[in-house]
Amino acid sequence: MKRVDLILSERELDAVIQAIEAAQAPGYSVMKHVTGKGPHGAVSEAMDFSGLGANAHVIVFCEAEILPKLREGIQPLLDYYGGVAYVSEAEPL
Amino acid sequence: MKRVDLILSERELDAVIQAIEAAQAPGYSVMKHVTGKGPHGAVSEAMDFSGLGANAHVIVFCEAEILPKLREGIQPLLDYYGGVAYVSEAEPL
Amino acid sequence: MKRVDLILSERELDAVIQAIEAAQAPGYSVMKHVTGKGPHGAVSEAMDFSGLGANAHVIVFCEAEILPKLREGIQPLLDYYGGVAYVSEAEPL
Amino acid sequence: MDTSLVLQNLLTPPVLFFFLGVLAVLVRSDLEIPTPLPKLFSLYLLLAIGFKGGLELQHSGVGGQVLPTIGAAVAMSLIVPIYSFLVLRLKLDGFNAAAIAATYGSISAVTFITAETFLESQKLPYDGFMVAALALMESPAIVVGLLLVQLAVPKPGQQRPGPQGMRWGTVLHEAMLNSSVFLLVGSLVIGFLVAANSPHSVEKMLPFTDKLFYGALSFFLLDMGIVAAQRIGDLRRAGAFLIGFSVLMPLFNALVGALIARVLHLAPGNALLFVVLCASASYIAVPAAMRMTVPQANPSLYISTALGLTFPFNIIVGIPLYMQLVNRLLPPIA
Amino acid sequence: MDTSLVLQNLLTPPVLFFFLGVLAVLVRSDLEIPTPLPKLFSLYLLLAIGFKGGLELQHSGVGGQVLPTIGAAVAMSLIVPIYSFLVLRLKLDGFNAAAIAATYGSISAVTFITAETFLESQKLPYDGFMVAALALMESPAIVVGLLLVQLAVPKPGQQRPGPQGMRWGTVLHEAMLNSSVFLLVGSLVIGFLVAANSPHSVEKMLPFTDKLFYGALSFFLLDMGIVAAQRIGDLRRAGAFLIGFSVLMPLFNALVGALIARVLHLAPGNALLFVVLCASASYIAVPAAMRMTVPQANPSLYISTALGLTFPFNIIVGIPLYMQLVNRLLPPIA
Amino acid sequence: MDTSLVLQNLLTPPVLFFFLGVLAVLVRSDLEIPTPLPKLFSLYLLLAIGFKGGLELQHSGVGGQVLPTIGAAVAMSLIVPIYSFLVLRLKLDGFNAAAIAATYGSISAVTFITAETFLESQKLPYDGFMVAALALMESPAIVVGLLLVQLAVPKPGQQRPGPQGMRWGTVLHEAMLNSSVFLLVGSLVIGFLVAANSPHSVEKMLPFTDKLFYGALSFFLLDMGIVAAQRIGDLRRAGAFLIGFSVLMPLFNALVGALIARVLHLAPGNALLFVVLCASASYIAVPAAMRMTVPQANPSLYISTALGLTFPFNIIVGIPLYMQLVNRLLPPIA
Ligand SMILES: Nc1ncnc2c1ncn2[C@@H]1O[C@H](COP(=O)(O)O)[C@@H](O)[C@H]1O
Ligand SMILES: Nc1ncnc2c1ncn2[C@@H]1O[C@H](COP(=O)(O)O)[C@@H](O)[C@H]1O
Ligand SMILES: Nc1ncnc2c1ncn2[C@@H]1O[C@H](COP(=O)(O)O)[C@@H](O)[C@H]1O
Ligand code: NA
Ligand code: NA
Ligand code: NA
Repeated sequence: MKRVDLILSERELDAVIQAIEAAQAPGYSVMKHVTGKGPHGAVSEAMDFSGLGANAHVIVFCEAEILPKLREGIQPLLDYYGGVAYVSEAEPL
Repeated sequence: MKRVDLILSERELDAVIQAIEAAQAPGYSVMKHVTGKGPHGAVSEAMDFSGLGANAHVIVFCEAEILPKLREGIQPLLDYYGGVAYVSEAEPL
Repeated sequence: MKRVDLILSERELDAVIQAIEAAQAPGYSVMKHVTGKGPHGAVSEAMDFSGLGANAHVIVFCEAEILPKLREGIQPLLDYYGGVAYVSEAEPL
Repeated sequence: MDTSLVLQNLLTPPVLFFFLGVLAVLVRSDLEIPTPLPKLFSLYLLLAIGFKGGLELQHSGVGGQVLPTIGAAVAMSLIVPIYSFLVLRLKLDGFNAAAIAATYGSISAVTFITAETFLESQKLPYDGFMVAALALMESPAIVVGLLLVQLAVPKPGQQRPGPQGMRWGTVLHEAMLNSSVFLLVGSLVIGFLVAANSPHSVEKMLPFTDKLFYGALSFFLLDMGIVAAQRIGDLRRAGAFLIGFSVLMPLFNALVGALIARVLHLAPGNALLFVVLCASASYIAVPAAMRMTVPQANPSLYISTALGLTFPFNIIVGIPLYMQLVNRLLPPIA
Repeated sequence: MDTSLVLQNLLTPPVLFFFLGVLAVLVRSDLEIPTPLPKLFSLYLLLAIGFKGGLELQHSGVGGQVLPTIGAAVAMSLIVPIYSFLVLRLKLDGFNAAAIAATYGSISAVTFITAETFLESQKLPYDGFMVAALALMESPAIVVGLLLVQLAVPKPGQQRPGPQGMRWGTVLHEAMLNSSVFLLVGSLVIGFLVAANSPHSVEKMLPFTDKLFYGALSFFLLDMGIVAAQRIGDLRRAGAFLIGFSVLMPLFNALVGALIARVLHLAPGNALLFVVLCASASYIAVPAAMRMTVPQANPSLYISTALGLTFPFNIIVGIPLYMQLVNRLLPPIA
Repeated sequence: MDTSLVLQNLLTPPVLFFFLGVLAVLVRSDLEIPTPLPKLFSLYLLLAIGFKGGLELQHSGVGGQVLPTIGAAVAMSLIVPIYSFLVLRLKLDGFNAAAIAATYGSISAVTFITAETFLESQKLPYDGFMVAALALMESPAIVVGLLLVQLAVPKPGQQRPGPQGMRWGTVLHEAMLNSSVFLLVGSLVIGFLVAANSPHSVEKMLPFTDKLFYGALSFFLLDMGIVAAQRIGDLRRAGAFLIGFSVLMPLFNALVGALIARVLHLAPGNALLFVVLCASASYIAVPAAMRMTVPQANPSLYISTALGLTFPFNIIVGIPLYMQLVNRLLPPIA
């Protein structure tokens, strides 16, 4: 099994989840209110009151077969809006 | 060292933590307010005001020896209530 | 690529982020409001109103070259204040 | 049906803000009330309604109608789930039927509160002991729900992990001491004690528990509108049977309630509140309990019926409708 | 310049709590208002200002000045971004120039509210329809902003993922139905309806929407002070050109606004609010929209100019200054 | 001991809601006030108490008793940790002794506020400058705490990472500018300025800072009850010595405080507040500072003594008891 970690702006979350569902991943989990820093600068929660939001961390546990489809849906979003996506190995407990 | 990731409903959190302590893991960390989707459907924070809660993400860093005991305590809860549990490799920094 | 997971008290977060930036990691993400238990006892959110805070979970995706510099900046903080740091493998999606 | 009463109810801030929340979802605005703000308002409403009930209970005393009314309320919370279950079993499996049945046996505090503000706009008095009835109707239905599961689904393989003895303990504990029952009853007792012993401090509580109440209710209903509308999709999947159930069952329960109110000789204000308790369904205490005790049931079914349909129906059309029912069925008071 | 008016404005709780927030950042105190508490206050302020505007609109009616004033307001929200863009292009690329231009065409509800409380302290009346102008000035600038990007930067490689047709739909949707416009307009309509149909319930809303307002505004400005001060560092990086822009452009817009107010024969209260709408810049709806539609622009530039400099300038010095401008330019009313 | 005064204090909403919170933990109800809601209430209380203190300080002026009282308060916050440390060293190591000692030298704003509402119910006046005393007693104890650690535990291996010079800077910064001191002092200054310059806006703040105060305090004490009760387990582990300390030390400090109040000729209201400042222990500013500067100390010890035992003792029994002490020790005013 694979574990995919996605970190991106909350504002693109809906599009990313659509991509995950389109790739038919068996499930996913989302943590909001993630702050951080990347090539596009720092993201804080200070502007949250304005609707700007912070980042979200999405975890997907899935089979390796799903990765290409996932990459296809998510990579354009990350390229345009920023954010990171990494894959690691995971075994069921 | 192993890294165990558990994602399950906040309502079963107490039972899962008891299982982790029973397995004598050296520690654990909990993130609440996790939303997501799995075989049992979608979980959002919208019903949080009602006491229904969302999901929790639990991370345990531990030795491989602890895994069987952990599995024994947690697997029945996941089977009955839903949720996922995965293990990956981790080295101290 | 490497994935570094740090879990430590919110009160030391600023110092840890300074260490991450000093190590020239390409970015990092922070989740606050993490509770948990470790060798120094349990940490809850109950005292949050008092300014005591809970724990934070920091994720850094970076090249292996950066790890020694990161370790150097972070290990003294973890040794003095508590907290855990683990490294695992990760590949870009 | 006197549409003017419905219209009067429609054009009040609580109901209009509920609609605004529904509209936000329908037009896909990104309006949301982030957690835990809805919790702040729901805790506040429970505390305030309990406290005010306690004050009034102290003033009115535990007079003649109190015990029969409360007794009838508890009886309804035991009986409603049983006949609901029988109806629901026509189409649903035992787990889901039991969970939905429990939902309709219990009550919705927000519907009750909205009915109170409706009575105030109608200048009709009501008594503090009705809050006690509200509090006591939450728990029994949870217990009946689990009894129904055990009777209907005695599959040994599906047992909850952990020792069997603990199970009943957990259910009773969850039923009696879940946070909404606990806070409501606790605030009621506090209001009752303070009204007798510290009138000075009652004065100082009122700006918080009383003056703010209507605005806070309106704000909370904005969120309830959002949450209820998000359930509309689930409802479509639930099918015609459940949609019909979630409108017809409240109407039937309201009728039974109105008849009981007549027998008990309740005044119109109390009668309306009694009917609303019978007709409303829980989307707070019961779903939380069912998620824990009957995880085999699908939460989207019992939440979406109670919250997505019965709740809006009650606060928009139900309350003025039940008022007319009460006016017709109850003998006029000289 | 009449410094006593500035001083009078300075020594009010909202402005002083704003300073306290700024000071907290400057002395590196760990004071913070954790999310989502600032959201609670911003939702509350929008709801309350909309509701109060609706009440007043019902009382004043949609009389002679209403449509011309609203028309002029919308026109300003279309024109300001265009000339701002031309100025900004002198130093900035098309993406950043368009995003900042849109920001200055739109408005800041909190600046507007602070101006209202200033008018109240001056005992000057103003009309409910100004809230409608506020609501209608938020959206057009967002659309103009995106038009400017498309005209100025027709690079095909930088297209947003997804079908091109959807893009305009998304922008219009975000412009018209973003949560702050939606809640403001919705509350305005509710206030308008309730004032006509349910005066009893207006009374019951006022402790929440009216009495608490000033204190809640002060609390929120404490957070705004913290957030604005955190932007000061960004500003230094933005350079002298943007710093100059974020003070001089509001002054210029205020002057244009005052002249229009004179042409429209607005009373001093309404005239001040009109000027403040022209002079203020958005750090709520517009940045959220720009982040989505022009991610190539650097958020720290458009947020820090609007929030880090223009906003403090307006609430501290701008409002009393514009008041004097209005007093000079407008013919005295007999 | 006049039990009627204790009973009068017991049967007020703040104390009863505190008990309700304790009860929730004891019966294992799932009632909780999720973060950051408790923070909202604690920020609000500090802002309101500071603002009200500033208003009163403006009215009463910085008269004869002000400076001696504040001086005595600061002196107590320096001396109490020293003799507490000596007592605590009998059983504890230097780190824990220093951290607990600092806790008892500092103050609890909520205890102070509860004492104010008690005085109001007794119709006894008190002065705004007592809030200044409250604010100035928070910091010194933190500095003394760290001094004690350095004197008692000069182990070089346990040094804090980073240059040594920075350490004292950090401690002083944390002591003087931590968020609770900062917000309290800032609001006090704002209240002071506004009372003199803008009486109109004071009126508009009062519904927020004054009318809501009692209800918000009651709500917050519900959470404090939950949090305090969660500490009871820790206390059992802390042992009889610390349990005794956390009741006897406040009583001793109260006695010293009452004698000082007598020497200063304080009126009964101010005297009670002075005694309460001496007798209370910090579970806000000090634990946060100790966690940072003395991580070797066990937080569950200093938090559970101050919050789990001394705080409940003070608000339940202590305040009325200290009132009697003041009545006995102070010469009656003609
Ligand atoms: N190397 C990294 N490690 C961890 N998180 C990162 C990294 N780079 C970016 N992020 C996260 O992704 C968010 C968006 O990144 P970007 O828009 O590419 O700057 C940042 O705000 C961080 O939260
Ligand atoms: N494949 C998955 N990847 C990540 N999270 C998952 C996955 N499956 C389930 N989850 C999480 O576990 C929760 C409970 O799953 P379940 O009850 O099995 O539907 C879901 O709401 C998700 O948050
Ligand atoms: N073995 C572990 N697995 C996961 N989290 C841990 C572990 N040990 C400690 N932690 C986290 O790190 C925090 C600080 O640990 P410590 O101060 O060393 O007790 C704890 O409160 C936990 O949130
Ligand atoms: Na019912
Ligand atoms: Na503008
Ligand atoms: Na003290």
